[in-house]
Amino acid sequence: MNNTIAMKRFEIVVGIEQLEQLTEILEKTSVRGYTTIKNVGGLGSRGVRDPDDVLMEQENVLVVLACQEEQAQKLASELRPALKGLGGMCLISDCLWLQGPAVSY
Amino acid sequence: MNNTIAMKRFEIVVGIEQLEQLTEILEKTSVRGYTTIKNVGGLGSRGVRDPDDVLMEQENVLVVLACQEEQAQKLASELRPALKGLGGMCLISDCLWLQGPAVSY
Amino acid sequence: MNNTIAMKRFEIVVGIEQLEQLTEILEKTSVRGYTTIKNVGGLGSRGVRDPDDVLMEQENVLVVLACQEEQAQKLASELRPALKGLGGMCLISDCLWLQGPAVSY
Amino acid sequence: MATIQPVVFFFVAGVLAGVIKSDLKIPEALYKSMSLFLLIAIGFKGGVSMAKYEIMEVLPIALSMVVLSALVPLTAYPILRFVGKFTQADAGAISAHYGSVSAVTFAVGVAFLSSIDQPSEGYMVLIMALMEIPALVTGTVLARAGAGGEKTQWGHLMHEILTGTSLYLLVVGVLIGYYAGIVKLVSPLDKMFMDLFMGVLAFFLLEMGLLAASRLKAVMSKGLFIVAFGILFPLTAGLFGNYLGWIFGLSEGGTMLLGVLYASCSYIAAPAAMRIAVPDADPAMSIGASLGVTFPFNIFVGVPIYWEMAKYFHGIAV
Amino acid sequence: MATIQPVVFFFVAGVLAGVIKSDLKIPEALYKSMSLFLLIAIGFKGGVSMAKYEIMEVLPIALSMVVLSALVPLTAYPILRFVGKFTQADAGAISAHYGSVSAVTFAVGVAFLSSIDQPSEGYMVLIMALMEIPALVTGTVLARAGAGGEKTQWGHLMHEILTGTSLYLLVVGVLIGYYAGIVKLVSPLDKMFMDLFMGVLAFFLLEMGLLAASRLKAVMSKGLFIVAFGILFPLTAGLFGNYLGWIFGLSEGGTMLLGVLYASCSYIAAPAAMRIAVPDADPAMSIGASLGVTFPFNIFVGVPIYWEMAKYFHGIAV
Amino acid sequence: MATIQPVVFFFVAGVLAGVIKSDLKIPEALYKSMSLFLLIAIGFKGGVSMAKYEIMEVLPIALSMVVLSALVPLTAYPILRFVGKFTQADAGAISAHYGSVSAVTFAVGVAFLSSIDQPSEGYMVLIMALMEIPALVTGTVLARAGAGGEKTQWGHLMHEILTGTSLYLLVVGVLIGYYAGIVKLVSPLDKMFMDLFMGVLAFFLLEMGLLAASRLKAVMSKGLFIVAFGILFPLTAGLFGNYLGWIFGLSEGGTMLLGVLYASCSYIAAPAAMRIAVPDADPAMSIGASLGVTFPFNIFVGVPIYWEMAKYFHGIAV
Ligand SMILES: Nc1ncnc2c1ncn2[C@@H]1O[C@H](COP(=O)(O)O)[C@@H](O)[C@H]1O
Ligand SMILES: Nc1ncnc2c1ncn2[C@@H]1O[C@H](COP(=O)(O)O)[C@@H](O)[C@H]1O
Ligand SMILES: Nc1ncnc2c1ncn2[C@@H]1O[C@H](COP(=O)(O)O)[C@@H](O)[C@H]1O
Ligand code: NA
Ligand code: NA
Ligand code: NA
Repeated sequence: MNNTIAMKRFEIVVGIEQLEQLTEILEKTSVRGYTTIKNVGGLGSRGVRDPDDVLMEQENVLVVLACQEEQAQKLASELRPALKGLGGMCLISDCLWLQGPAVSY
Repeated sequence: MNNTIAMKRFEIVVGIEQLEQLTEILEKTSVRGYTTIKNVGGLGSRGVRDPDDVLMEQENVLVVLACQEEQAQKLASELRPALKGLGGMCLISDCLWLQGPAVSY
Repeated sequence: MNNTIAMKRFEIVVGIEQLEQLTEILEKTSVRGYTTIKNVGGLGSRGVRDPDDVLMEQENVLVVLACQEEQAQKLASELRPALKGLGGMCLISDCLWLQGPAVSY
Repeated sequence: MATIQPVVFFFVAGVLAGVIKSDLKIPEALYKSMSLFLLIAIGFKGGVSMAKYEIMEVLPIALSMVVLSALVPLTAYPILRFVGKFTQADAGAISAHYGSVSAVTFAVGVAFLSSIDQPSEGYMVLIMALMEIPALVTGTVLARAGAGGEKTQWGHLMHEILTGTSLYLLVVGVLIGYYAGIVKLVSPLDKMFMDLFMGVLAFFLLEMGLLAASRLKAVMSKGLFIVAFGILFPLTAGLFGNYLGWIFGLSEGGTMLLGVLYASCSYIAAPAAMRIAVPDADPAMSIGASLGVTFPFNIFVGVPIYWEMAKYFHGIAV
Repeated sequence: MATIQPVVFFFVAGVLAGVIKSDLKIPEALYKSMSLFLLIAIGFKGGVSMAKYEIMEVLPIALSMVVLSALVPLTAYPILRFVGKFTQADAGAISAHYGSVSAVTFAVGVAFLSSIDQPSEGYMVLIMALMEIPALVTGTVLARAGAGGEKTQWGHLMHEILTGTSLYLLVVGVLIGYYAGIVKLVSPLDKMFMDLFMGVLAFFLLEMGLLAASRLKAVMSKGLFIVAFGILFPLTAGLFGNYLGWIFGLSEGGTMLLGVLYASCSYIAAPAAMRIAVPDADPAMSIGASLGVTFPFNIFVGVPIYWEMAKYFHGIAV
Repeated sequence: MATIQPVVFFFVAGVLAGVIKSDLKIPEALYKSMSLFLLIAIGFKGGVSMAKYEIMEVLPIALSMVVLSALVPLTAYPILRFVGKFTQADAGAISAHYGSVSAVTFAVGVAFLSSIDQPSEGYMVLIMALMEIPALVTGTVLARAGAGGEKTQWGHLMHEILTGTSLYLLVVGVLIGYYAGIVKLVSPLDKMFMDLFMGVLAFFLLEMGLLAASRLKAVMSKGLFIVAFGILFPLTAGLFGNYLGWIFGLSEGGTMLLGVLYASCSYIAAPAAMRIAVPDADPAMSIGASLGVTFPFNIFVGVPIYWEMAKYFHGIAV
């Protein structure tokens, strides 16, 4: 497609209590843009996590992030060792970034 | 990329009233991980659905799920007939799972 | 995979104040389905946006949209010039639509 | 003539905020919390004053008035279907809304009576709670009789009606209020459920004004008929309710409240039930008529008129 | 015998709504707001009545009762571990829950006393606030002693306990209430924190009924033992609390409240703390026992029994 | 000397909770609901007491005080621009904040007066509602005059100011309170809007403390100047307000309240308006100064000082 840049898309799910740790890694890798969705639930190795349960606070957060190949490599190698403490999941896929005036990648 | 597994990514949107039915299908297919986002709105064949409308309760839920090829085939064939009752949409795409200690796929 | 249609997946993040402008563009392109997630935060060219900050209202919205190739071209060319006013990001990727009775694409 | 209650101007303020596109917004959690509060409080107040009656004595009268309320949707349906040219589904669903009741309209009626120091029967609130049942059942039958299509999910519908938040909380409020009245422990609970009633109602009406404003477009699209129906129908139903109340020997206040119940129109419980029972009806239309026309008409103009009707009937009796 | 408080029937209404699958839902924001309110209000009330004592005089007694409360988890642990066959982690975590306290149970006890016009010591609320510390620390030690695995995050745990919302707001309430009592400016604040207390408690109990109903399944899975433990253990702990209260020379009301504190069981602060301190314990089990068995037992049956116990001990004294 | 209101210690509790990193959190819906409540309640109270005046008599005085308040941002701007070395945009935006008002600071002032039994003019609240207009308009002009860049969206800005929640609800409260006062139906509404005022304020101050704590970092980054400005400027503005109040012949209470209005500083309406009018200004700076420095200074130290000023001026008059 015209006016697009090939990029990598990261989709990360961690517990809300790990979000700070995650954003520190993102900052360290000099990522320039990401999107966070809170109040997320799910099933994983730690069992069901339901953000609507008022007695047991278990909330996930989903982070979507697009960046260029080179930075993606860097990020993946930073994230992999950290996954032990973070839990959750990290998916990587290909995408195109539709070019506009803002450059936050 | 290193240390990644090729996987399929499902992205399913259904009405919140169909979530239970959907998670039953996921359980039946022995899926070991998924992520749910509630309070989602949208436009589809049933028209606009706005979770912020306090008088008409119409909330969607978005489910993201990563699994391996084989299970993806099984899941797709379970989901297809169920889509009639579920409505909504189901997208399938390729992705890489960044390997960590937890195996919830 | 069987019973699937090849499609394009758009993933757009804009400020909530731009949502109306965005849906107008979607309507103009006769899009028949999309999904919106509100209360989204993130980092971009305008800095950090945190929907939980009660004093500075800065909320993003994430829109996911699946459509066929032809419409995707149209949509991309409508969106590109609008990105200036919209800000945020727009990712495009390939996906498969699992066919069901509803046709909202 | 009685003065207009200050509280209803909060509704005007809400409508106006919507019209001038103010950024005023009531958090959803506050709206839902206030609904719960109002239902319990209305029930509680009714229950406390029911503690002064012999329940068994009033039950037959109360049930008769509930059953007879089925006449309201039965009258609305042919008008909507043949004069208004609505589809069978829409006509049935709107009938169900008008046969059902609005607890907030009822509350404005009660506030009106208390501002002019008129008593009323406590069990009116029980009638209100139960009136939903005949209305929603009748409306569903009208919407679906002979219509083919998917089978009506009667089990699901009856479960929705009987366990729905509004019927459930009203009954909980009545029972606990009744018990508190009997054991004479109304006191610390009344600080919340009675004293704050009007203040919460004020906030709630503000939000209802905002909601009504957001529905005006749907009403306009159907034009004059829906406006005329939304005003003339409750007037007729209110007259009928007043007539019945007088026949059954209610007090003047109770007579007027029965008028209010027959005239008022649901926009919370009925939409939820109709979505299940008559999924092919357009909810925008019934909510628009109910909240955009009939509700404001009733709280500003209707309530004082129903009071005049009650006085008129009781004048005859003398 | 004292009549049952109307307010506790809201708990029944909540449980019932859960059982019949009503669509009744309390918005999360309301639930959280009410927790904050109740904590501040309980503290404030205690603080205001503490303003009448010489603090320094009562402090040693109060602290003794706090420290002695560590005996509660120490007793619970062997029963859970060896009779109930729980894992070390689960037995320790459940012990921490039972050693800790429930502010709502305490509130029901206070409401009971005020309905029969019995005074009590204001500083009981300070004891309640502090009792969490020995319970959670002891429970954690029991759960982890010699267990290997990851190191206990003592720093993190102590921070969680000491800055946790419940302890913090109780203390804030006490301090501001105490100050307001001293400078004689209780007045406009009492309209909220005292007058509305029972009404908010009603709403809160409704939600707790819903929560309890949603936990019943977890309780059933463990069967008879957890039900028996959830009833017999608080009875024993309540007896011990009453005994201590009497020994320490508290009033009859205060004696009973100490019984309630020892008997009651946490389902808010303790789960949060145990998640950090004993992550391998199953929270469903401890919350199920606490909220599904002990809490309802205490507010319906326990509170009147603890009152009889208090009267019995004070009878001996005479 | 007057004692410190217990209610302001809730602010301290909030700041402290933030500093020690307690997990205390006020649900967003509660924060927003309380803002709505406080605005309506402040307006309502003012409206009720305005019902005792001839409106037309006081209107000219009130409007003069509103217009003269434009002097506040006009004084603040050069100090910020040339002493503080802020950019034109930031200096203009901060001026707008300091020219505008804080309803909560006003409320603390009112609470102070009522605790020492001092009356004040009801229409002060109307002045407060309207003072936003000159402040925000002047601030915007200062920020953008000759600055080039995108055109100022004056239409959008005026719509934001005039239909913004704070101005709108204050006016709604005044009008309904005025009406209720005239028709003598203040009664059931006052149970909510007057009796609960202080209790809601307590909760709100707790949240404001949390918010202020989260802003301290932004303030520190600008260092001493912003702290000095945040204390000295309101003192000067408060003196000027008191002087004007005395000139215009207000009561001692009213004089002090005008001082409070001139001295107080917005952190809700102004940030929203400045985001539209001066998008290149940094909101963290103005909110930090306003909420982190001036607000606490005003409620703890400023209010009693403005009261001394009022007494001083009225002493001269004698
Ligand atoms: N590279 C990126 N990856 C993911 N989300 C982004 C990216 N860049 C921008 N965003 C999102 O788009 C929003 C608006 O971006 P901006 O208009 O550049 O401030 C941000 O707050 C993020 O939520
Ligand atoms: N296969 C998966 N697909 C989608 N989401 C997953 C998957 N596995 C884990 N997650 C998400 O990651 C969260 C944390 O996972 P875990 O740390 O393994 O419990 C879960 O609650 C899910 O929301
Ligand atoms: N083409 C599409 N792209 C993205 N989301 C869709 C699409 N079609 C449907 N949806 C989502 O699925 C929900 C239910 O669709 P439906 O059952 O067709 O009304 C909609 O409200 C949307 O949130
Ligand atoms: Na009716
Ligand atoms: Na205990
Ligand atoms: Na000012």
